[in-house]
Amino acid sequence: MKKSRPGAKGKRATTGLTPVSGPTPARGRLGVAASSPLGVPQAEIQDLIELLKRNNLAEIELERAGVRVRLRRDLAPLTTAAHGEALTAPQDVRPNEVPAENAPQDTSGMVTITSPIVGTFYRSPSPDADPYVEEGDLVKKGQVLCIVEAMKLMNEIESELDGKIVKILADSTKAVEFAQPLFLIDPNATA
Amino acid sequence: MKKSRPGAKGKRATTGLTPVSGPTPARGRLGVAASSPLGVPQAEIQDLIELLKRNNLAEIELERAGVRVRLRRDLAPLTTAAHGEALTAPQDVRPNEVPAENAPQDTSGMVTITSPIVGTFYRSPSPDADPYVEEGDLVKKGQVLCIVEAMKLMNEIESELDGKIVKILADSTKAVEFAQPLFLIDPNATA
Amino acid sequence: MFKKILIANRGEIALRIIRACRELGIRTVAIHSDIDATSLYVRAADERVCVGPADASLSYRNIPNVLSAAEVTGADAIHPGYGFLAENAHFAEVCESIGIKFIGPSSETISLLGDKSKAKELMIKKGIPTMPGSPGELKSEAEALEAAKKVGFPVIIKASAGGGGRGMRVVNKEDELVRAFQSAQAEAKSTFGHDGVYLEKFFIEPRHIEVQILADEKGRVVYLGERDCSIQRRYQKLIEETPSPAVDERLRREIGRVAVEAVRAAHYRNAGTVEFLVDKDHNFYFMEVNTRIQVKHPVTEMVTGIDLIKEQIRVAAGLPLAFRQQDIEIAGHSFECRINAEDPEKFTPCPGLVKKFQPPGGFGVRVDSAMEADTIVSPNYDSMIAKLITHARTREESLARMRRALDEFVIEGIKTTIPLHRRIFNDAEFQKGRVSTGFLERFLAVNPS
Amino acid sequence: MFKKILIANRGEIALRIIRACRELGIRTVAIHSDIDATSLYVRAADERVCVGPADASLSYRNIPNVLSAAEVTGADAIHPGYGFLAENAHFAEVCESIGIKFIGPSSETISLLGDKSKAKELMIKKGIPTMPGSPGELKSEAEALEAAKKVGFPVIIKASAGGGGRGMRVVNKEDELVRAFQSAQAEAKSTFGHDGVYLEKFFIEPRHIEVQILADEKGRVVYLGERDCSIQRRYQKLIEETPSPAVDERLRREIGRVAVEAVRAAHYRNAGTVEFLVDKDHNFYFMEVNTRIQVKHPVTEMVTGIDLIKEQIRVAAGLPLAFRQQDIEIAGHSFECRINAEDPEKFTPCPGLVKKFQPPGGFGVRVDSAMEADTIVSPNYDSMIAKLITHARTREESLARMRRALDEFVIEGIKTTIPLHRRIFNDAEFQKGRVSTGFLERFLAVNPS
Repeated sequence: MKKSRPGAKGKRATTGLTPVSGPTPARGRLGVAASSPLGVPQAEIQDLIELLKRNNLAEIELERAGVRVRLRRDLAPLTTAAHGEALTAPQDVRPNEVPAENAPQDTSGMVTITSPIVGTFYRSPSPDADPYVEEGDLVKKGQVLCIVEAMKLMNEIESELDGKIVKILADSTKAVEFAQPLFLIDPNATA
Repeated sequence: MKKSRPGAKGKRATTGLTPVSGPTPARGRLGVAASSPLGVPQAEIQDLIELLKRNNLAEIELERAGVRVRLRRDLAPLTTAAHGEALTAPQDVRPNEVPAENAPQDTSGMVTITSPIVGTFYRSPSPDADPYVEEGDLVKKGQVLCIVEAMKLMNEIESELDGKIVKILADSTKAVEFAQPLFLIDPNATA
Repeated sequence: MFKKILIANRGEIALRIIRACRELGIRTVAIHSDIDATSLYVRAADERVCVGPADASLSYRNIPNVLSAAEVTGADAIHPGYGFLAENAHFAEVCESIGIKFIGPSSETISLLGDKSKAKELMIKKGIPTMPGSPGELKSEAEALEAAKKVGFPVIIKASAGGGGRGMRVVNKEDELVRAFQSAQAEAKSTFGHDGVYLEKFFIEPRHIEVQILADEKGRVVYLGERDCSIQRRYQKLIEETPSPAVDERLRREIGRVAVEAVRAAHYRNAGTVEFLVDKDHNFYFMEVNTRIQVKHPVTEMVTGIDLIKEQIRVAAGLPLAFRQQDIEIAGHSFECRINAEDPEKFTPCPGLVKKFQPPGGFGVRVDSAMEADTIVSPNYDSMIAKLITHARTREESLARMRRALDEFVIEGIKTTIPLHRRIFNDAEFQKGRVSTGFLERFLAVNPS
Repeated sequence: MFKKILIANRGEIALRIIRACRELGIRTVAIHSDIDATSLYVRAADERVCVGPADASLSYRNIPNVLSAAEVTGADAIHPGYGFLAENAHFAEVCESIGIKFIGPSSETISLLGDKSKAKELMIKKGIPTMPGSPGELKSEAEALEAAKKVGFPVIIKASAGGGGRGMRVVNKEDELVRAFQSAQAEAKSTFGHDGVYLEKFFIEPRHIEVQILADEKGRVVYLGERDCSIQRRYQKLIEETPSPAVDERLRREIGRVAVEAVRAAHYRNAGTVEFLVDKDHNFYFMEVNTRIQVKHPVTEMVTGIDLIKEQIRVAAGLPLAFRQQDIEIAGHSFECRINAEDPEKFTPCPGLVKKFQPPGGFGVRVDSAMEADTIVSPNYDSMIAKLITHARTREESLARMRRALDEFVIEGIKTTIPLHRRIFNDAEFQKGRVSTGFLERFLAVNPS
C-alpha cells in the first residue's frame, strides 16, 4: 500500500496534536465544570451556554466573588441533522460517537491524535490483517497507528510521540473528518 | 366650558394614579439605581438594560452575594423617531420633555397625576386666564388642575387627593398621550 | 397625496401599512396601548401616541382617543387595518365629519354591507346569485320551516349581525329545525344584541372562494383574481392560496365580473373582498363583502405584483386606479400560512416570551410580522404573530417552497401553529388541491398528532 | 435527479443552494472549516463535514478533502457556488473523472473561457463584437504601440490571466504606453504567475451590462435578460439592477441573441454570464464569460420568476430546459445591494461579533444571508454578509422599496455598507438611472460622508 500522494504529503505529515490540559468532557456534549455553581442563576449559565454555542467557542471561564463557572465543549463533527428543527441550535450529535459513559476519565496531560484529512478510517492495513494498534499498546513516535483512505489513496497516520494508546476514538471503516480525534495517547505511561 | 362627553365620563373620572415608591428616574431615559454597582461588570448591566427594553418591563432587580442591581424606566411616550436608525432599539426621546436636570429629586411617597385621555394639555381655562394651579400650590381632592382638549371637548382633570403641586410635568398647549404624567403631588406637604 | 397617516392598528398589519407609507414618502403615526409601547411597529413609525391601557376596548377601539391622537399629531388620514375599528361605520362617519380621511369605503357602504340580510337583498335585486335561502330575516318558526323546505335540507341558520361562526346552526332534518332556530336566535341576541336570523342552503364540501376588488373614488372597479380560503377551522382561516385549484380561467373571469357588479351596487370605494361559496359544479353564490383590507391580501399581491396597501392609500387620496382590468396579470402561485401563538393540537392561545425569532428567507419567501426575539406575545390581542407567504411559478413549486420555509422558521419560547402547517403541507390530498371547507376538521380527526 | 448534493462553499450562497435542494427534495452535505462548524448554513444542511482549518486554501479550496467529503457521504453531485473552486477547471476535471457531477460547465469550457485572450479570439472568429484592441497577447512594446494607435487612445492594458482589477493599466497618451506596458507585465507575472497582457480600447463612462444565460446538456440555450452592474468600486460590484435603464427592448433582444451565440461557440452547459461593455451609443462589446452562478443572480430571478439554482441542478442532472425563450418574461424591476462587513467610508473590512441581525421583510423584499445574531464575521473570508434584494412593478417603486428596506435593516456590532447604500439610493443621478462604471468613484469624491 502506498502512502499519501506526494503533493499533499507536507500537510498530511503534520498530524494534528491537541494537548488536553484539563479534564476531557464528553465529546459532542456540553459539560459544565464549575468549581461552585452556587449563587449563579441557572439562566445566567444558560446564557453562557448560548454564547458558547453561537460563537463556536470551546471554552468560557467566568470568575467573580468566589463564584467560578467554566463551560467547555468539543465542536460538532460529521453529523446528521433532523429536518425541521435543524436551525434551532447547533446539533452536537455524532452517529459514530464513542458512548458517553466511556468518556469521563482523567485525561490531563494526554495527547489527542486527530485526522489531518477527510476520509475513511481503517485500523488495519487490510480486512484480514490485525489492527495496527490496540488500546493499551505502547507506541513509538513514527509508528503507523491507522490508515485514512481518501480518493482511493491509503494515508498512513503515524504517531507523533512515544506513549500508550489510552483510547481509540473512531470506528474502523467509518468516515472521519478534518481534525476528528482518532487516538488518545498518554505520553507519561511506560507500561 | 363643558366637561367631557357623557358617554366617556365614567372612564375619564378614573384619573390614572401612579404611586412612586422609590426614587423617580429621569423620565424617558434609563436610570441605573444600584445600591453598589461595584463588582458587577458594565456589560452585565447593559444586558439587563437590553432585557428591560426588549421585554417592555418597567423594572428589574437582581441581588447576588451582596451586590444588588435595580433598573427602572418609564415607557416611551409621544415621540419622533429618526428614520433609518429607528428600529435598532426603542427610542426614548420626547420632544416636549421636562429637562433631565430637573428630574432627579426625592419623589418617594409622591403621587403622579397622569392624563386619562389623548389630547392637548392646557393649564388655564382660556388663553387670557390664569393657570388653574402653579407649582407650590396646595390643592384639594376634586379641584380642577388642568384641561385636556380632545375632539374639541375640554376635559377638566381633577385632583384625586389633597396635597401640594411639587412639579408640573407637561407643557401647556402641547399634546399629551394616555397615561402621560401631568403633575407630581406630595400628599404629605401641608404648606 | 396625504402628508401623514395615523395607523389605527397594531402588530404586523400596522408595520405593513407603515412600510407602504415609507415607500410612498408619507409620514406615519403609530398608536399603541401602554403594553405595546416598545413594539417593533411602534418603533418603525415616525411618531407614536399611547391611546390607552392593554384592554383593546380602552385603547385600539377607543374612538375618542384614536381620533384625538390623529388631531394632536396632525394626521390627515387614518388607515384602520383589519379588526378593531376597520368595519366600524360609526368610526368612519366621525372621521368623515371631522375631515380626516378614513382609508376605506364610506360609512354608508360599511353600514349597508355590514348588515348581511340587507346586503343579500341588494344582490338579489341586482340579479347576483346568492345563497339559496330565506329572502330576509325569519320572523317565525313557521317562516323558517317554509324557507327550509323550499331550499331543501341541510340548511344553515345564521345571525344577521353575525360573523366568526357565532349564532350559526346547521340543520340536517326537518324535526331539528325549531330547536336550532330558537337557540340560534338566543345566541344572536346574547352575542350581537340583535336576534335577527336568516337561513341558507348548507352545502357539503364547498369551497370558500373570495375575490379581491379595488375601486377608486370615481367608481372605477377592477378585480385582482380570487383567493381560496377553504383551509379553516371554526371559520378561522389557517391557509390561503391563489389561484384556487378549483377555479379555471372561465370561472375566474365570470366570478370576477360578478364581484365587480356586487360592489358597484353598493357604490363601493377602496379595497374590498367579495366572498363566495363555490360548489362542486362550479356554481357560485354571493355570501358577503368584507369592507376592509384582509389578513390574506399578500397572496394576491404576490401573483399580481400590485401593492394593495399603497393602492388603498392612492385611491383614498383621490388618485385614479393606476391600471385597467386588462393590465392585471396573475403570474405564478402563492400560499399564505398564518403563524399563530397557539397550541398546534388544542388550538388554545399560547402567549408568552418569544426567546428566539428567526424567520426564513431567500427566493419567493415573504414574511409579514412585527415580532422579534425577546418580546412578549400578549394574551390581550389576536394570537397571529406572523404570516408566511411563498410565491413560485407553479403550485407544486410554491408548495415545496412553503415546506422549506416552514422547516426554516425558528420560534422559541412559545408554541405556534408551525408544526400543524408542516403536517398539512405534507398531506397528499392537500398537495393535490382537493380541499373543501371541511378539510381541516377531517384532517385533524384522521391525523391526530 | 441527484439524491445528494455536496455544496463546496460557505455562507449565503451555500444556504441559497441548500434551500433550492430542499425544495427539490435532494439531500445536502455542507462542508466547513473548523471555525464555521456551527454556522447557520452548516446547520441547515442534512450532513456536514469539516474539511480543514480556517485558511480557505486548506479547507474550502482543498480539493482532496472536498472530494473525500463527497465520497464518504456518497454525494452524487457537487455545487461549487461562486468563488473558491467554482471556476477551477482542474477541480471540475477531477469531479468528472471520479464520476461526481460538477454542477457547471465542462472543464474544457471553463478552461477555454478562463483564458481571456483565447476566449476573445474565439468570439472574433464567430463574428461577435469584442472590445477593440490587440488580437491576442502583446509580444513586445512595439506591438503594444501599434495596437494602441490602431484602436486610438485612451487604451487599457489587462493581464490575460487577470481579474479583479489586478494587472490593469489605463493609458491616456502615447508617451505613457511603454512604462504602463512594463509595469502591467510585471504585476501580471507576480500576481498570476504569467506575464501575458493584452490591450483594449478604454471607454469613458461605459456601462457594465451582462446577460444571464442557461444551457441544458443537449445544448439548448436561453437568455434571461440583462443585469446592469455599473455601480462598482475598483471592479467590485456594490449594486446591481435589472432591467438596465440603458437597455431598451431592441437592445435587449440583440445583446441576448449575441450572448447565446457566444456561449454556443464554447459548447456551454449550465448557467453562465456573458459580460459586455456598452457605450453611450448602445454599441456593445464582449468582455468575458463567467462560468458560474453569480453573486447577483437574484435580481434575474426576481424579474423572471425562474429559480436559477434549481435550473442549474435540473440541467446538470440531464433534464431539458423547462421553458423556451418565448416563455421568459421580464416583469417589474429589481435591485440588489451587497451588504458587506466593511467600513462604509474607507472600505476596509470590518470583521467582528454581530450582536443584532434583524433583516427587513414585507412585500417585494428578499434577503439572502446566512448571518444571524451572536455570530462572528471572520476575517478569513469574503466580507459580504447579506444580499438585500427588492422587486416592484417599476424602477421607481423598487427604488423606494430598497430605501425602505435599507432603513429597516438592523445590524449591530460591526460596520457595514448599509449607510453607503442609503446615500446612493438618495442620490438624484442614481435615481434617474444615469450611471456608468465611473459613478461610484465620482459620487464618493463629491459626497464625502
